[in-house]
Amino acid sequence: MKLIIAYIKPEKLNDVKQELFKAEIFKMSVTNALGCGQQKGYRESYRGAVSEVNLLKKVRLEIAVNAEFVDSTVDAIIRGAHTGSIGDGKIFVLDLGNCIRIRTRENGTSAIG
Amino acid sequence: MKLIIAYIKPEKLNDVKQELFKAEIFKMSVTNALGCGQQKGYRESYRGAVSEVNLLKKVRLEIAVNAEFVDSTVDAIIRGAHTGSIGDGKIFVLDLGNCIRIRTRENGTSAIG
Amino acid sequence: MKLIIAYIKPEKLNDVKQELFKAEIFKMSVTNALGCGQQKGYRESYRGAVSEVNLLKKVRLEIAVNAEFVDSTVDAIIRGAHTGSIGDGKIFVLDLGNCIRIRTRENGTSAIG
Amino acid sequence: MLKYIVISVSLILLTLGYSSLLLLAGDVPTIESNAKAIADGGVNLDTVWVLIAAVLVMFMQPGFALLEAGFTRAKNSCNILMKNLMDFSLGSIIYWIMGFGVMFGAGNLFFGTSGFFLNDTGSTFDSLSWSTVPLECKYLFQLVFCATAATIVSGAMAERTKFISYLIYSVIISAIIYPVSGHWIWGGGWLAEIGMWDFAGSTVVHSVGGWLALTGAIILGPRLGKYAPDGTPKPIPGHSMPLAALGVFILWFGWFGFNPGSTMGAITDIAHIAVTTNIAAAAAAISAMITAWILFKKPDASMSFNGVVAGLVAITCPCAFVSIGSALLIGLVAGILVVLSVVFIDRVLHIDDPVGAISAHGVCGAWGTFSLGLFAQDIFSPGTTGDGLFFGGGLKLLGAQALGIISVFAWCMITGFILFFVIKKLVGLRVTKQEELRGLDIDEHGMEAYADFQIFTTQ
Amino acid sequence: MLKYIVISVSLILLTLGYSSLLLLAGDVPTIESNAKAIADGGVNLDTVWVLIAAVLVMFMQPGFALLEAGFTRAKNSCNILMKNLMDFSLGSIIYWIMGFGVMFGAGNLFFGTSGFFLNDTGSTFDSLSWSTVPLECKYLFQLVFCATAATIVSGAMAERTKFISYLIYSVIISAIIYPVSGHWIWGGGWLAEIGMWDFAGSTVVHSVGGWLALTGAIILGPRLGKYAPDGTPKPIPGHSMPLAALGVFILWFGWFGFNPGSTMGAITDIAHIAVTTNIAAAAAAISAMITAWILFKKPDASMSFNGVVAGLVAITCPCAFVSIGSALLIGLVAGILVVLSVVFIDRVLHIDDPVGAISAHGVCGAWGTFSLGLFAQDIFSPGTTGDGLFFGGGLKLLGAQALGIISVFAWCMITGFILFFVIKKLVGLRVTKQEELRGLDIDEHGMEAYADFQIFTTQ
Amino acid sequence: MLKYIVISVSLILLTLGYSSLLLLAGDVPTIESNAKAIADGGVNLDTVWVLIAAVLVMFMQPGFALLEAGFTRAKNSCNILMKNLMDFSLGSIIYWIMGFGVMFGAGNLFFGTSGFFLNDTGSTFDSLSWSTVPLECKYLFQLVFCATAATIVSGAMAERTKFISYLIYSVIISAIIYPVSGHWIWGGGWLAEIGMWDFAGSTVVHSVGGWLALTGAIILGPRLGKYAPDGTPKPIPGHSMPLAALGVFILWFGWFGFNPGSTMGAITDIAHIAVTTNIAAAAAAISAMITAWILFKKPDASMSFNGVVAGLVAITCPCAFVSIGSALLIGLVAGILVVLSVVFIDRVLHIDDPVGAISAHGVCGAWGTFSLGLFAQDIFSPGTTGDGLFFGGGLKLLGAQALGIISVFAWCMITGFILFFVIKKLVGLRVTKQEELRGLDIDEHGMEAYADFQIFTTQ
Ligand SMILES: Nc1ncnc2c1ncn2[C@@H]1O[C@H](COP(=O)(O)OP(=O)(O)O)[C@@H](O)[C@H]1O
Ligand SMILES: Nc1ncnc2c1ncn2[C@@H]1O[C@H](COP(=O)(O)OP(=O)(O)O)[C@@H](O)[C@H]1O
Ligand SMILES: Nc1ncnc2c1ncn2[C@@H]1O[C@H](COP(=O)(O)OP(=O)(O)O)[C@@H](O)[C@H]1O
Repeated sequence: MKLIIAYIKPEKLNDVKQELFKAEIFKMSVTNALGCGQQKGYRESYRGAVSEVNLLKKVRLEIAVNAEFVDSTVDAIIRGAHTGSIGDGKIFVLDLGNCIRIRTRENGTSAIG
Repeated sequence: MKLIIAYIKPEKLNDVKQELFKAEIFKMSVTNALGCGQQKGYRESYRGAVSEVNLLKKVRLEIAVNAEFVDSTVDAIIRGAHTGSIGDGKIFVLDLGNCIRIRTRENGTSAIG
Repeated sequence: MKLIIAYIKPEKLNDVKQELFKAEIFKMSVTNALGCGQQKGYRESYRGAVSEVNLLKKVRLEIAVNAEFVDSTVDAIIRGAHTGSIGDGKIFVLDLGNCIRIRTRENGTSAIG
Repeated sequence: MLKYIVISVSLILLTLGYSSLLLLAGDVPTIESNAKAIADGGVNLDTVWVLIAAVLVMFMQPGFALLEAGFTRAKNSCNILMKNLMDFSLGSIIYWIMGFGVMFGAGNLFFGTSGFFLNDTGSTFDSLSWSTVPLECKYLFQLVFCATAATIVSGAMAERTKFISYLIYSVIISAIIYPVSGHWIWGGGWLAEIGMWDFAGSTVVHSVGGWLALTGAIILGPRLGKYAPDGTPKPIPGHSMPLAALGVFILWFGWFGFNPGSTMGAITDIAHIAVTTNIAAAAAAISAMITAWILFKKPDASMSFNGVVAGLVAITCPCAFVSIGSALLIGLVAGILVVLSVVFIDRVLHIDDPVGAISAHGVCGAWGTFSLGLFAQDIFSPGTTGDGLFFGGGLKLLGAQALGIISVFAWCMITGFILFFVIKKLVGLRVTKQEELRGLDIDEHGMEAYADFQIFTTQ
Repeated sequence: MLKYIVISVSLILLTLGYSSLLLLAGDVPTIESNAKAIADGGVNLDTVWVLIAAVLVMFMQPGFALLEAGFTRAKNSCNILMKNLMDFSLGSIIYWIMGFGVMFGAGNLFFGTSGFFLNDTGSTFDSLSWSTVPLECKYLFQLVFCATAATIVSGAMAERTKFISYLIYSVIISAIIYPVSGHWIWGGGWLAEIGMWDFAGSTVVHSVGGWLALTGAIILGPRLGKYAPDGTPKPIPGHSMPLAALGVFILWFGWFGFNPGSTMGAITDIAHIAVTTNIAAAAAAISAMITAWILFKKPDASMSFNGVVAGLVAITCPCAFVSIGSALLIGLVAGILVVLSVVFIDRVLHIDDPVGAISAHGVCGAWGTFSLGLFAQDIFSPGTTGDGLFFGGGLKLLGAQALGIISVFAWCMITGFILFFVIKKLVGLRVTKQEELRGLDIDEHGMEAYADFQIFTTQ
Repeated sequence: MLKYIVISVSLILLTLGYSSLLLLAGDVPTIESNAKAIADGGVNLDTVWVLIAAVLVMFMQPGFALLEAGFTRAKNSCNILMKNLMDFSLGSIIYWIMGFGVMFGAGNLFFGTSGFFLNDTGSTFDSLSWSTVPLECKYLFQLVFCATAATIVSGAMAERTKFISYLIYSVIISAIIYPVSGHWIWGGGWLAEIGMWDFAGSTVVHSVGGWLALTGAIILGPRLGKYAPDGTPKPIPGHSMPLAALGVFILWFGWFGFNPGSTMGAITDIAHIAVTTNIAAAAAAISAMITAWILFKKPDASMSFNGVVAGLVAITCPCAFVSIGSALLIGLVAGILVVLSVVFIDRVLHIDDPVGAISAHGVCGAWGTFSLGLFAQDIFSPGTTGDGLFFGGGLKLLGAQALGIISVFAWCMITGFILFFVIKKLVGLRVTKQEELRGLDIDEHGMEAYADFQIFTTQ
């Protein structure tokens, strides 16, 4: 089992969700995040005092999948989030030791889906 | 050391916290998340335009524990979060390579608690 | 590759960012979190009803780095976040299986930076 | 707009108060024409004043809406706003059709039986003939009072009441419950006969709202999670103190229409009334803050906001009949009372009133009405209330006031329980547990109040 | 402050209405001096009333600002607030320089050609001579009407219009577009000649704003993500229903200046006008809610808010000429109409109007103007409109109203398209895609509206 | 309510202005009775006007509260709201007990020594005898001015001042500091003697607030994180521009009571005053926006909001004495000045004023007072200020104005420093570092302003 973490542009969330659904990935968790990467930030000024904003709004996806789904999940995310411009985001893949469904106490690969 | 990630229903946060405290787990981190799973969403309409909301409000817990505490932690979460209905949530367990306490620079298993 | 997760005091975010920049770590992701640890919470009362608030505001950093950067990253975080008082926070280090840059589909160690 | 008046200007001038202008232009003024013009000018001025006062009171609607929205959770904001909007909208129509007639129309000592649809057959509205303003102006001014009473209830029943049930309640209070007890005191009914006084409606308006809120909150039961299994009250903090504060300031502002406007004429007394009103609110804000500070160790903002309302409610009855110093004392007591009452209702009675409506309007309305019996001084409005107990007037006035308080309390408790019980049986009063958890906005209105924000719903 | 009047008090008293006071003090009053004092007192009262009414209407500016801000996304809030602030600020100056002269100054049947900078050479402002108040009072009252028309457009063009382009638009509407059609109806122009009536501006003010909003929204195109590739409208929820609700209540409050104040004098008719205004708003709120309930299965709050505005807009033209019952009907229809119109414009025409301005102001303004031809009754303002179709007056009035509606529609569509087209060519009308995604606040103003909050920008 | 008047109606009518009504009903009117009735009607009208104006000014309290709350961080919102509520509440009582007497009571050239508790022994309030309204009306109108001065300070000292210390400050300013300098100019004191004019209080009210804010901000020191170690100012963005914008619009609205109401009588001059007030605000909003646009490359919303306030503050002194064109210029300058002043105070002086109170009220108050010496024209209020420098009146008026500005500045700086120094020594002025980081809401009031939202506290 793997845990996939992806940072994408907020406005791409819907597209990514569609692609994931098409790839039959229906489970995921989403949080808001601020990201710092190659993408340049912008200057904000308030009452004449200036600050460089380099933490840009991103959406963070967390998706636990069985190992055989990793590639299709990653592909789906890329299909949905890719624009080719800086700031498109990153995907991280981690090993997932166990997964437990609270409702049924099932665990392991059958609990993921 | 293990890192436990749990998604639960927001209104269960207090119960889960109580159960964790009873199980002598006092340290945790909480974030808001939106989750998509077996639980059906709902329809929202605004000025006549309809959307399916399938990202439901969830609370995400992150708890780092020494290996011997994993089971009791998982049990405590289940005790607090279980209602038996769809949407109760998931628990993920990952291997944790290291843990460092910023205040003292201690690391490893002694830094976790 | 490693995934570093750090919980720090919110007001220390800027200092930590500076230190990371100095250590030439330019990429990171930030989320808001609530944390429960050794730091004592406070009592809030609203219209006479009292509650103990023990979830305190924290900032969560997620930084993916190549293995050789782990130490310098951890050091930088500690330099920025350390005050010596309770509540300074924790750093967790996980193994990172893979990393993919959405824009270019590069993966592995070259995608991290 | 313009042409209308270009044509009709002479007509209007002739009939509505500027006869003098025309006269100057052509006819020769006489003593009689002058006297007529003066009287007409007086009516115009009265109309302007009462209309402006009515508009200020109307503006109390968003005051209540914001206060209630601010004191409740973000997930129920659309719902509470809609309730406040709809009780005023429904009330405007129902009170025109029926409520105004029941309250002020000729009838018996218990209710009016004529004057529906503002239909005036000459002596129908004798109970209001002391004011010179047009009937429609009287209706508007009284309507906004009715709407105030109606809207108070939504706060105490917030976060768990079904929307449709609230609409039904709203119609009944504007059509019957409020007008009937209003008739007793202001429409020439039996309490007026007995010598009870309520200048601008501590009892007529606020206690009625407060006591109905009490019955509603009792029948509904507390919000999920409000009381621990052992009965300890848990805080369910309101989601926006700035909105609540703005609501309170708007109420304070609107009350300068509520109390001084109740003269229903432009007389210089309005200055005294405005000053007593203001100082009572100020005093109550301070005393509520101090009481909260002593009880909870911190100056709770929400309690100070309630304090303002409590002071305003209390001074509403006596504002025209008491000195500035007395007003200050009445306010001070109201501020203490409202905090103690909120705590008592919450901790001892375990009745869940999210915004403190029962305490601020019910309890402090009663206190204000009672206080007149203590602090009234004949000099302020010679030949009306007479002196109160503290100024040598004995117990007569106090007795009448007490009787009024009790009768209205009984009327509201009985009709309130019947009303909410019937609604409960017919359509249900409370949303389901799932709806309450997710928030009424999504389930009752299909939308969210703060779509771009992340809202906590851990309680 | 004080000394000024200590010195000049007698002067003022002599010239401005308290001659009687002085007379009492020394001179012997005469019939003539009394008649003069009465007339002066009347002017003072008129001035007080019209000034207060103007101030209430001015307060509609934050009403619109909040409604529009609440109905749009948090990332564009500074921008919409600035647009609302600036159209009023620019309008105040431009309307003084030029707009007021074009609208009310002596000229021809199509526009005024004199009276710039309030320069009055005696008969310049004959079109407003029916009101006794000082010229500056007339200017202020008319200015706030102009600003209302101007500000309507910002809502329909929200979340994608360049700030600088909006400022240019703002100047042109206050200087030319609004004053010209206003002249036709209120400034002694050709529509007034023909017998069209618009008491407080359903057409003069609201339709003008609404139709310009229509042209703007068409030329701009919809917001990114508003329509799926197949044309299905997607919801883009507004970010704050409490702010929107407060905005609506403020508008309702301000409308008590808008309509009753359009008498431009303190006459008792203001009571009737206030009541018709209020009941139409109430009825429309209810009927909009019910219509939405039927169509979408839930009582959408935002539609009820639009309902209030729709009812107010509709009654603005006929408020002085129809009965309370007719006002209720006019409101009911407006509430239904606004919901249907919003849905039609969104689903069928695919024109993106984030706040419903076209429906509420354009469509319901037209309906209100038309309704006068149906519901007018001579008795309310004898010698003005005459009776409408439903009261036996035939089609004459209805025809004039229809002509007025169509002419103003045509005028606004033509000038609107030209104006926005020219702006588009000269400076561009729409922000870039990247700016729209990130929000206009950051890119146009360099700041955020809610710095301490986390805002979703997933759409 | 009703019965009171049913009984006393004839009494009231007789004494308060409708003698004519009674006369018509029975007695035969005479020239004298008419003259009396006219005078009484005039007093009634004056009372209505001044009361409404006072109520509008009272509503400026939430205007300031929202502006200050919006310009500061969410974690300190309860605190700033409570400060605004409490300074008005405490002020209402203290000004009744003492402040009004010190300011307007008979005394010497420096302060009043009588008239405490509104105790009037006949000639106590001769300094206000030029207005016909009842004493309580005068008190209320002056009270809301005092509260305005008091509340200005909370903004500049926001986010770091101890609550209890603020309450103490509040009492002292309402009891002594404001009334004393007020006495100099409005209470028959030495500056009035010298020929200084301040129609509605640019100096009396606003500069006093601004300069006290200056002393407070200096003694307190900047907020944590406001200045980098090298002195570079860092932005600490306000948490809600919509609340701030609403606050500004409310202030603009309320200012129509502030300036026109300062006639303290219903005269037609109020129209001119309202127009100069409005155009100055509009011009300043625009010039502040442009100045910010040039300096920061973007039209900063918060600066435009400050611009409105700056324009209003500046025109407050000269509003009755200058032409519309002059008012526009005065506003234009104020808008530029406020932006430059904010930047100067922040970047050069390193004084941390979160809301720009020192610049908007102190600096622009001084500018407005000074501008009268330049732009005054005798024709607007014959026999008062005379002509200013630009209209051939020479330096006399300008000199008096300058002296007034400087004296009041000195008075406020001295008393302000003493006051805040004493408070600092006695109870402390500033919260601890930990409290400041966590927010004053939690530590001072034990609650949060936005319980359902996630608030950033990274600065
Ligand atoms: N090494 C990293 N650790 C944590 N988050 C990262 C890392 N690299 C990128 N991110 C996240 O991904 C987002 C996009 O990164 P960026 O470098 O701008 O994308 P791209 O590589 O497509 O140009 C960042 O804003 C950040 O949230
Ligand atoms: N595979 C997964 N990856 C990431 N998050 C998941 C996954 N499965 C479930 N979740 C999270 O857990 C929540 C509950 O899942 P759900 O399937 O509704 O629960 P249950 O299994 O109890 O019916 C989801 O809303 C989502 O946030
Ligand atoms: N075992 C853990 N699991 C998850 N989060 C933790 C754990 N321990 C600490 N944290 C996070 O780190 C924060 C700081 O912890 P705390 O014990 O107060 O710090 P310190 O060790 O410096 O006193 C907590 O608020 C929490 O968010």
